[in-house]
Amino acid sequence: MNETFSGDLIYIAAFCLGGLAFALGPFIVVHLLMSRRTRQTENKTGQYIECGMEPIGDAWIRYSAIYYLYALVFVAFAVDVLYLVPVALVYNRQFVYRDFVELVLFVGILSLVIVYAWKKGVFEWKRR
Amino acid sequence: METTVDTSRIVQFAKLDELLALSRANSLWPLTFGLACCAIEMMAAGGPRFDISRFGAEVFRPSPRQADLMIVAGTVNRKMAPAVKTLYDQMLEPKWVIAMGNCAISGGPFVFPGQYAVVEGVDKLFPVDVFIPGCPPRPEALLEGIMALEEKLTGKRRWPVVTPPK
Amino acid sequence: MNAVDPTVRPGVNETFVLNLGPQHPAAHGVLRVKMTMDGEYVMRAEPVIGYIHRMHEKMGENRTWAQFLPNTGRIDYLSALHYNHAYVAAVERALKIEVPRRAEFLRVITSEMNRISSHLVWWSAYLIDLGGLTPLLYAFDDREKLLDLLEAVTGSRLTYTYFRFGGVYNDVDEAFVRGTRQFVREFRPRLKMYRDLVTTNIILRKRLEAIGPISAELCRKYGATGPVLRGAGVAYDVRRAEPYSVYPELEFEIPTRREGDSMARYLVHMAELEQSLRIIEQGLDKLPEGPVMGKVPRVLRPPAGDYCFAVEAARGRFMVRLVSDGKDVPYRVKLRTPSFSNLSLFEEASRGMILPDALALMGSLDLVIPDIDR
Amino acid sequence: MNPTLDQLCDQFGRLVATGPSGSRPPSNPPAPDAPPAPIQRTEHAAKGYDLEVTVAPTAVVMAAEIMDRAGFALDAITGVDWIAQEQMEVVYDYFHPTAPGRVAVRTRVPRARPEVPTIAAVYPGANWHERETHDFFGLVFAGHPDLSPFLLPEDATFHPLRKDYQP
Repeated sequence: MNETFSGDLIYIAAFCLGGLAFALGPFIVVHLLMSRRTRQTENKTGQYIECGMEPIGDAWIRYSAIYYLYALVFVAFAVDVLYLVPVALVYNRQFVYRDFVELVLFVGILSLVIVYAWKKGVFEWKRR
Repeated sequence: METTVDTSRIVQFAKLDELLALSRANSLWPLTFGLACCAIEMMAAGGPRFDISRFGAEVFRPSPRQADLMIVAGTVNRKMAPAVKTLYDQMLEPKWVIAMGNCAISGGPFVFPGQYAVVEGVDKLFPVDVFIPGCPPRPEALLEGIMALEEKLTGKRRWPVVTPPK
Repeated sequence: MNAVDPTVRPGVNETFVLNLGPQHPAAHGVLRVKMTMDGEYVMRAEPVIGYIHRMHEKMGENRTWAQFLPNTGRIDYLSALHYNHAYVAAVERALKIEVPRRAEFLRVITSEMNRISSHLVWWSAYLIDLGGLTPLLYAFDDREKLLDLLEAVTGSRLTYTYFRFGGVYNDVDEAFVRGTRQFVREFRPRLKMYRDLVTTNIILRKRLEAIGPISAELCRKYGATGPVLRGAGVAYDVRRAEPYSVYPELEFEIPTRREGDSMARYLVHMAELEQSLRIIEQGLDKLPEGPVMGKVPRVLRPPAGDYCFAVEAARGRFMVRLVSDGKDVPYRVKLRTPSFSNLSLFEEASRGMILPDALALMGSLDLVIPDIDR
Repeated sequence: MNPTLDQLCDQFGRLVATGPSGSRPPSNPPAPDAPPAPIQRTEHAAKGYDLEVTVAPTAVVMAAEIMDRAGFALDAITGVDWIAQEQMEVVYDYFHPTAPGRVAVRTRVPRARPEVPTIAAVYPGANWHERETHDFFGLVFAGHPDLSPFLLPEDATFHPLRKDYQP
């Protein structure tokens, strides 16, 4: 039992290592391949605004709530897709109409988010 | 202002460099930096007849972070010079500059005793790789400039130089 | 410290200042607009210009009358021939030089062709601002045919210096006349295609209708002219208000719309394309024979005094005011450019709009930035 | 309502004759080649405008109000530096969107103290024209909301179009 157990453990470890390499790999490759001498005239490389002008004032301010509601609609559908991925893997094994109905129900309930956001006027982008 | 790119990297490969140079030469992403009349000829070069995408350079990026070729198309004046230098800094190495038109080369028609506004030549601000004379230069001249830059990068010229018949 | 704009009511969300800086795809050049924003809404948009100021008026004072001609093609390079026409005709008015009829007709024909090529560039740049990238390929395809014709006559593609005091630089041949007639024949179905593909497109209608209303009174207060004024319902066109050259002999309408929003300005531009085609056809039909250059004194010394001349450029009313003190160098050259006045109403017209709509409004004003900075 | 030029003439006539608060014409004697009559009908084909009015610098705002009531639009504000006569001339051009008629209102100020009241209150479009004329000539438009450099760099203190400008 422990062989299969340690086998699974290796799979998980390999999976985590792959994820980590995928995340940190570019930083290492770029550090190795980037040219270390860059040409500067006003050493403004770090400035995050790219229109050529000095940024005026600060952007850390109280935004209107509309942005928050807009982000919520995105998160709702991100979760929706998250649950659909495993379903898609096993969807065409032995197909039963019950699967389809469940899927439609699931997506239907989640699309109520749009109806709610529509009623709350998120998409008209009114100034609060 | 030396103009060769000193790519003193930690890891260097002989053969890979040639491949890198070839791939960079054939996918120069210009920065949409049209200042004046030359900008319209640059747009015409992007148009269907002169078709800059034959050289892989049709992707005009507005943001300096994603561009590796700055085509200075027009007059740079003293109020604009700090902005141009900031944009040059924000471009990532390796980066190249094409000075398109007489204004970018030497101030062009706007140089006269007592002129107070025009920077006489972009190479006073940062190193320039290719100069394209003309006011405005024809789109074919811009394409020739891009081919000259490719030759500078890869060392060999992909298209033969067309010599006018004797 | 946060740049809270004093003009904003207290208690509203804090505002931040957005630099629609000199480097921006929708800036059509190097126009910088300092926008005080409340979230997506523009509280105050203050255009900052001068980033492409090229001293045309200062050059006018140390160049002789003839040496200033190349400058006129580089102020508003999209409608260079109109600017040629204004300067050349102003000096002809001062020196009372007679221009032969054939030259006058050639001036009108080439100017209207220049207006078409200018509107085509405006059309493709404006649709790129709104997100449509392919119309540029159609418009520039047609424009290249037009530029071939103009290049054969004037020698350059964009910054023309074709007009001279007393006439035009060189005569046109049969190939130009035949080529222009063929262009006019082929361009009309293309215009219909543009109308089907773009003008009746629901996305464009939603982006432009009722966006950026500009009233006739606002235009009058700021001196805005051209398609901006005609989009607000006022049929003001210098070719009819202060007739010059042979325009009185040609029949063409002045297209106007009443709504005054961005869609109205767009439709006025498109209708002007058809009117220009009509003028070119009539011009070619009535093209008289004869010389293309009148008698011009060897040394130009206009009598002291000041002279104005206004033309209808692609963007609106362009006026040259020459002040001469009798020497062979102008004493003062004042260039009243249309984009300068058209942009000056942007601060008042764009108050309270969403940023994308403010950009749609700015695109509909048809700005050429060196025309503003001179 | 589209006023004929004659109505404008007599409105200007009253303005030029009395002048605001009865001020005399500019203190130093008017330049020798100044047009004799302050109101002159000119031939459009010869000069490019139909009516030319010379007013005192302080009467410029009243002239602008007359033009505004008559429905004219501001075309341009031109500064001319007459260094020989130690004077600066400001020319206001007006055109009418619906009626024929082009009017040019002139005024002259001493070069040592070039000051003209602003007409930005009557014509908001004049705000930019005046800032640009201030940039080039150093003409101070009294009452202008913001006379900072406009076409020149923000820290510019020189005025390039003055005849005695040294780079």
